[in-house]
Amino acid sequence: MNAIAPQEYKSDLKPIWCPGCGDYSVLTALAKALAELGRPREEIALVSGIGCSSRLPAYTSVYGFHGVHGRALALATGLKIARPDLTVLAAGGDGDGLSIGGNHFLHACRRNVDMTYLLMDNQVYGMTKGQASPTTAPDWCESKLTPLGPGVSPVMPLHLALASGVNFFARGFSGNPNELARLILEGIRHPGFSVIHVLSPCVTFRPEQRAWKQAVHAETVPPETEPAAALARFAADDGFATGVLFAGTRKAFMPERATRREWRDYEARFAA
Amino acid sequence: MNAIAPQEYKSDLKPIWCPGCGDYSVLTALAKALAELGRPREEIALVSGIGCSSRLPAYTSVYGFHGVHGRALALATGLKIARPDLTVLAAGGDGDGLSIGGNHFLHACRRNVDMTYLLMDNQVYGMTKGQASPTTAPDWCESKLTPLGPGVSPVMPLHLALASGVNFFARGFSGNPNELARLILEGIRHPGFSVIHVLSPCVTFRPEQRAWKQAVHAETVPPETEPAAALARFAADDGFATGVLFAGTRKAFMPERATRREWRDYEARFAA
Amino acid sequence: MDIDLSLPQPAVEAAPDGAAAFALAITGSGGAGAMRAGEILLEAASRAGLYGVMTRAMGPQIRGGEAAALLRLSPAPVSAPADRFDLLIAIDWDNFTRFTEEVPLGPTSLVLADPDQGPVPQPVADAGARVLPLPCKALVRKVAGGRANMVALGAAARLLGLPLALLEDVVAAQLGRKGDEAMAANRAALALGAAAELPELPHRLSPAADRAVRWTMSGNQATGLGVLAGGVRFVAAYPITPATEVLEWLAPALAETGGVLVQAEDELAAINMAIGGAFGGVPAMTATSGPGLALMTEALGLAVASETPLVVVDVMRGGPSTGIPTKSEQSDLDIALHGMHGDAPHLVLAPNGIGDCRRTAEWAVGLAETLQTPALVLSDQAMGQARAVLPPPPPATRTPGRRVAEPGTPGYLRYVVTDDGISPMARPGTPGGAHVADGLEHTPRGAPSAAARDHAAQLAKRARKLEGFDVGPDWADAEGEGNIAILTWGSPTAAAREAAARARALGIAVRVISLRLLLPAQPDRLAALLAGVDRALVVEQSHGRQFHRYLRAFYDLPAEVEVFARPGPLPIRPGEILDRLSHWEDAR
Amino acid sequence: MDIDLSLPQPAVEAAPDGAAAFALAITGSGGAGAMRAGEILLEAASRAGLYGVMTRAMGPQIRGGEAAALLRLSPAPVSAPADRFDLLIAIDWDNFTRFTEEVPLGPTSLVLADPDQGPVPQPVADAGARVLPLPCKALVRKVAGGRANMVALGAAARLLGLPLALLEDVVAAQLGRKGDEAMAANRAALALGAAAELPELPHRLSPAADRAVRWTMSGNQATGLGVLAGGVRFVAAYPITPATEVLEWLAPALAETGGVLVQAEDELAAINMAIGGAFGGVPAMTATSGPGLALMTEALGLAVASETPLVVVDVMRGGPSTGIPTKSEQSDLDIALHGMHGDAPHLVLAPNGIGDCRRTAEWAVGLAETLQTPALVLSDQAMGQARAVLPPPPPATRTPGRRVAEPGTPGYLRYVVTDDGISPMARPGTPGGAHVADGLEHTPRGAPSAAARDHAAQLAKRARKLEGFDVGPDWADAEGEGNIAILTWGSPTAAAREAAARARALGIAVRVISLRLLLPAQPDRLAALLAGVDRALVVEQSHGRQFHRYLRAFYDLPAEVEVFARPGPLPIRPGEILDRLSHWEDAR
Ligand SMILES: Cc1ncc(C[n+]2csc(CCOP(=O)(O)OP(=O)(O)O)c2C)c(N)n1
Ligand SMILES: Cc1ncc(C[n+]2csc(CCOP(=O)(O)OP(=O)(O)O)c2C)c(N)n1
Ligand code: SF4
Ligand code: SF4
Ligand SMILES: [Mg+2]
Ligand SMILES: [Mg+2]
Repeated sequence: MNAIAPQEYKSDLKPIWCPGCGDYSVLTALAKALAELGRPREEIALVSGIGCSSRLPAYTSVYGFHGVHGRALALATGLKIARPDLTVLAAGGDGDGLSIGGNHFLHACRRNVDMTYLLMDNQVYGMTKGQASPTTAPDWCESKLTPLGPGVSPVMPLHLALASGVNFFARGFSGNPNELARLILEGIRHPGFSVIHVLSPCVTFRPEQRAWKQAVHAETVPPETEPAAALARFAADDGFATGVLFAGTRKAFMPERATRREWRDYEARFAA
Repeated sequence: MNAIAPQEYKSDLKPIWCPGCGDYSVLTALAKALAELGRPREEIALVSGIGCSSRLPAYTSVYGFHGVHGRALALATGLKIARPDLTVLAAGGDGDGLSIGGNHFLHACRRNVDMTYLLMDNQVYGMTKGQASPTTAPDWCESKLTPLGPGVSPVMPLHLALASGVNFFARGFSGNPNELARLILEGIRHPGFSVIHVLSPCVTFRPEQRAWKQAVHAETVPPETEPAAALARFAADDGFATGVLFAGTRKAFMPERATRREWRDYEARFAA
Repeated sequence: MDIDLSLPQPAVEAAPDGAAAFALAITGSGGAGAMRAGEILLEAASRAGLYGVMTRAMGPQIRGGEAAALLRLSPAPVSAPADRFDLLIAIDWDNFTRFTEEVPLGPTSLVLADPDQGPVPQPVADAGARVLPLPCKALVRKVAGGRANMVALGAAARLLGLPLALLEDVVAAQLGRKGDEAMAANRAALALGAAAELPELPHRLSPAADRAVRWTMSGNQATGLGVLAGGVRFVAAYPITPATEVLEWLAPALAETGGVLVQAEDELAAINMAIGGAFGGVPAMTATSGPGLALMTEALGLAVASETPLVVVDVMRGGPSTGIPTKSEQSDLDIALHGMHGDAPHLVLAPNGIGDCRRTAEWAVGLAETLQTPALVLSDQAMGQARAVLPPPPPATRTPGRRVAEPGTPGYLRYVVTDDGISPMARPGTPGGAHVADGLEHTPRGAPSAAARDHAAQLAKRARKLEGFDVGPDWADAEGEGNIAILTWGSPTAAAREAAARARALGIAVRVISLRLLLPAQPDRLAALLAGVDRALVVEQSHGRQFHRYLRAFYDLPAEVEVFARPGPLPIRPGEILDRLSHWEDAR
Repeated sequence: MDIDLSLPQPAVEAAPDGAAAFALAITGSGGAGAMRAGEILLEAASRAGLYGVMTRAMGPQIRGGEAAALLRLSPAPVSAPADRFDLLIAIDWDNFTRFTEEVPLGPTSLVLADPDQGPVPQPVADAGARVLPLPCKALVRKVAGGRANMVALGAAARLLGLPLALLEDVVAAQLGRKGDEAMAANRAALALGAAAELPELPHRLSPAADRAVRWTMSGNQATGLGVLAGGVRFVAAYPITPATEVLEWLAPALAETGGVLVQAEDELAAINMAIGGAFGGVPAMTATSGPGLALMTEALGLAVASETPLVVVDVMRGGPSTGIPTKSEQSDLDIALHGMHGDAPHLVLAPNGIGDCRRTAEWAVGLAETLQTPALVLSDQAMGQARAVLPPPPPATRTPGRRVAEPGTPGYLRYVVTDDGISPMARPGTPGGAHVADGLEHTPRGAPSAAARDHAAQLAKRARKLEGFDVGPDWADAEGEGNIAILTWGSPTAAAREAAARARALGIAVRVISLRLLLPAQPDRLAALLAGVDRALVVEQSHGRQFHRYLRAFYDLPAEVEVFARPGPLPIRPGEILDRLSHWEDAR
């Protein structure tokens, strides 16, 4: 194990990201986590949607699927259920995962398939040049589509995930890639569906997010394990505590499949 | 006010519902609530998706839209924002609202448009003849699609709604149409988005739901008004407490619209 | 009662091979058991050595509501709808007028109706059918626990000449679990029906001479069997009428043959899950109907662009929008052919009968896997939910299957531009094969590219792999000779074949060409089949003439073309096609 | 340096009216300011009395990445892409090879490149263009805060004969808020460029004689103006490239004209919200691009079935799937025409130029409201994101608008079957008008019905209201005479017109027929426009020949048809069309 250098999990493509984008560090943390995990590249698959963040797979050297906007979790679910032997990850932005993809997020939390989701949150639609996302504050007025601010209360990924039955939730910050790598690895190792909520600043459309460096703080209390207790404890969460916040004990979803019959047995029944 | 009889809010179409279906009483309760409200029929609109429960509009005498599966809340949102003068309601089943329509439920809660949603929950897809819905218990084995049970932890509408920022949440039971009528009326009168979670048994595919009569119990503690407190208090909710459970104070979403300019003013700018 | 039991001599309708076919309908409100009676009769007919088909006419109610079992039985294989019903047994007339048009009657029809259930509806009376009383409810009142539908069944058996013992056996097999008492009541009720005062029918059905194996299946089950036989082991789907039975058949079958079915949260999830499964190397499919298909087109485009094989079965129902969920129509052709944005070459197939669902679905899996692109299979409610007793349907011809990349292929490029347009696909787990499947336009390696040359090369490659593939003769079924052709697809094919057989008997030479593969279009192959044809009758079940427009867009048609297009839910009947053929002939 | 400043005499390209047109490109990596330089030049040209158009060639990067501003300027209105560029100024060559094909050069082209930015890329050298050094970065190093793009701009102005003072004014207007110091640096840099050692260009642009009013707008803005002028006051949408600017223009405009724009959670919500708004009586629209349109087709079917007016603008980009978001293509025609399940008659319109977006979008609103059905408007990235200086585009011809039910209409039936197929629509709030709009098939009253007769009646009514409506002559633009016709739609129309003008100058009589209304098809009207034509050249920007197939399916075409179909991102250039016309002529 761990004979592989993190660099081996990166590809040679130059990211299209803006200089300074938080996503570079997410890539670094992911490569580090995969190197720690030590599985060969071909046994890992990374699925994404559409957005700056969703470009991630092309910059890794594992199997990847860059799908359509909002459906990364559905595609990853199918892949993992069809191929339980693979380590499956999904990644994407706050728009991809919580706006157009909100339903799949909700149902992935409930379904609890053993895979890990990197929710790369910059509180904005980066790729389409700066509109409000579901995690954007109601009074953010920089988008031409919502010049008076979106005026809608933001989604709290932690609350939404807990209410939907998530089995593992950690929060990381791209500015702290070592901690993030550790969280990703823990998420991969935890059975069932794990969400790694990554605060990953968009320096182009949300330059003020450079201040996140000051806002984040490590959670010191150990992770909650009971959903009800977690809902109660994190009800007033500020959104900047990093670390593993919840680690549940639900059994991962994986339908049994037997091979006791040939399909011809089923054919034969029609002749009865 | 209240010169109109509840019957006036019903149409003369015979419901397609099975004898004994809980939805009959939802119709009764709705008519009663509208009669109490006392607004003329033409100032009310009821929007639904597809499902047994979503047939509701045809059986009322108000303006209605029987849309496509899962999109009732989106359509209702558009209608209310375009026509703030109307009283807008939406209705539909647990499949319509939480499976295919889960994303719009989540975002309707956040957006907080002033309208009322009757979520008619029978923990099954009635119209398509009995498959598991998001509120179905993981070990319910009666559907041919999931003969070993869906195996997925059910959505708790209350938790999901609270986590998504809902502004009013009540739970009613079709077996108690008078209480239900009161809850609907309160929901309509409460500013912002109100969810009335109605336990409405499917006697055909979930005959065991006849036992809900025994399971429901009136909530005696007054409604919570702070989201965080509500999340904490209802973390271990059993799903059968009826009454108003949450009544928040967020301002309803309604974009300002001024009429200070003619569209020709905008045309003129191109000639600059 | 003083009843005239003589009957006018009907013009005997014939199955394609000329054997007599008998059409009967049993109607009654949802609770009356008309459907059950129909199912029992079909099974009994099968055991008696007959072939047959039963379709259902239903209202939207989940329970109760109007319902009719529509059967056609014959000593030879038969599946087209009858021109008119020889026999209608009405247990009651509840809401029957909602679908009278679906149960055509004429002066040669016999109607048995319970006089206690009110007067015969006007359209039935207008048809000039002979109406005789069969007081099902009154008769059965004498039998404790007896049900009116069993009286109807007894009467039907007697008229058809089916032995009562056979009926009893089938009732026991289907309803035996309800206990001995119920069974005794059923037997008594059957006997009452069989003993009722009834005319002799002018023609009886003699069982088939051959005792060949018969299968009993619905089109939806045949579709399930086809995809299973084709190798599908991953299914993700969201329930929808009338496709759900495909899934219901598959769920247990997959679970025992190493596969899995996942109920998704919606169609968007279903198809993306299926794409994920297929990317994982497991042949995958989903099944839906029009509204669900509409939600899947974005991901279908992803499957095209990322070259992921996939089968999507669309069991068509009345449209547009939610339309008529329980009734059949062929109006999803347009969306299946053209429903994706961008240039998105893909496969579209359509079974042309209940049994053919098996072959076509299996072939669809093979073609999709071979050509690494989605295959849409257009079935419909009429064949999907109909149940038939039929000869064992043939399997699909073999296809090469998925071309996979070997482990450690040097310089592996997922989207390498090849002569035949097919690029080896590396299954995750294959060392040296890691790549990113992408819905963005890409280089041969799979890196996103906006360059004109990459776009042109990949578009051409994706088109070429379909256009250049030799699909073989199964792309269409063709029969007959002559200068007139019936061009059709899907469900109306059975009616077209029967019409052609009858036309030939009248001395009109007719070809029937039924397209099984709609995309990629096969202009040269159709031209060959149409050689010598100067008149074509296009037959389809849509209002917008979708099939005709498709033919115009992709093929050169004979000089003279007539179109017989009618929307659902009325099926296209052989006699209607025959009418058009003979009028045409007369006009010459 | 010893530079030969003499230039070969170019074959002057001409705008449709014969006036000289000049094409230039400014390229540089995303941060270099090539786009800004282009915008300033366009504005300066406008002030100098010229017309022109600027398109953008961009990479997928949000910031940085390759970029080129592509301009064409002329004393007469001009909007087609040039056959080749007269002038290319390269601030740097970063990733220029990713889109070299989009900047065609030839032996008559002049290339000004910064020699410090590396060698001239091979394709540029291969084109045989005259390359001269313009050391932008070195020159500007002397100016504190000076930027290289201003040097390029100064040089371009000098070559075009635009006064430096004019450039300074425009720079001040566009960049003035950056402060005096920056402005001084800009001025100095401009002057350096203008003073550089440069050849005299063989042709200069003389400003237009007329001082007619010119508008400056992008196609996306024109679309926004059109829907606003058409009466749209409710918009719900989800951002997507390249449609977002339609929404960005509309958001503030709506907020001040009594309307509202809602950013929805996804396209499914967006279109359903719009349907809700339209049902409420407020003309509504949404705008999207291919992937979003794919997600909207289910709800489009709902709008058809429920007869709810609605406008959906699709600003097309490269497909299939996510495709090439920043580049243009005409490949969403198929899905727009046929993308709904069931028989779903609806409207499809397409602007055929930047200014025409205004008229077509406005007309789309009017037709949708009049005919109570969705209208799809197919714009594309090329016209949507291009910015043009053009004559004020004409408004749309008037339409009757929504037929509304009066309060208290006795026995009001929402879907009453009328002769013209249009049924009065009751706006919520209207007493006596309450009804349920339904996507299920329904009776005239709107009650769900599965009966064949209701289905047939409503299908026929929905088809009739479109087919029977007199759309007037604006459905297509036709010009010219002769037995050859160019049949086209959308963006390539400008190139077709220019090609036809040049062909006429060569003595080839050519008609140009550009379809603005694609559905309902107008076979009689096209037949009239094609009278006397025996050869047609179909021109479209798709790989799959979607427009040609559409024409085959819906129209009778001349005996001889040739198709010039090419996918994006390369635009169709006038010279390419001219080539085909003259080869054809030669072959006679
Ligand atoms: C169906 C569809 N709708 C819209 C888009 C346009 N689109 C691309 S990325 C994106 C949002 C990106 O935001 P996010 O997911 O937060 O990613 P980020 O760029 O911020 O990392 C949108 C709306 C699309 N590609 N497909
Ligand atoms: C897009 C689409 N997918 C699937 C369906 C089929 N369908 C109709 S109703 C329904 C579920 C109904 O369940 P629910 O919303 O709980 O309503 P209920 O019938 O139980 O009241 C489904 C899956 C459809 N009409 N449209
Ligand atoms: S736009 Fe924002 S999110 Fe996208 S690459 Fe640039 S910094 Fe990163
Ligand atoms: S199936 Fe269930 S939900 Fe539907 S009408 Fe019958 S009882 Fe009600
Ligand atoms: Mg984001
Ligand atoms: Mg339900």
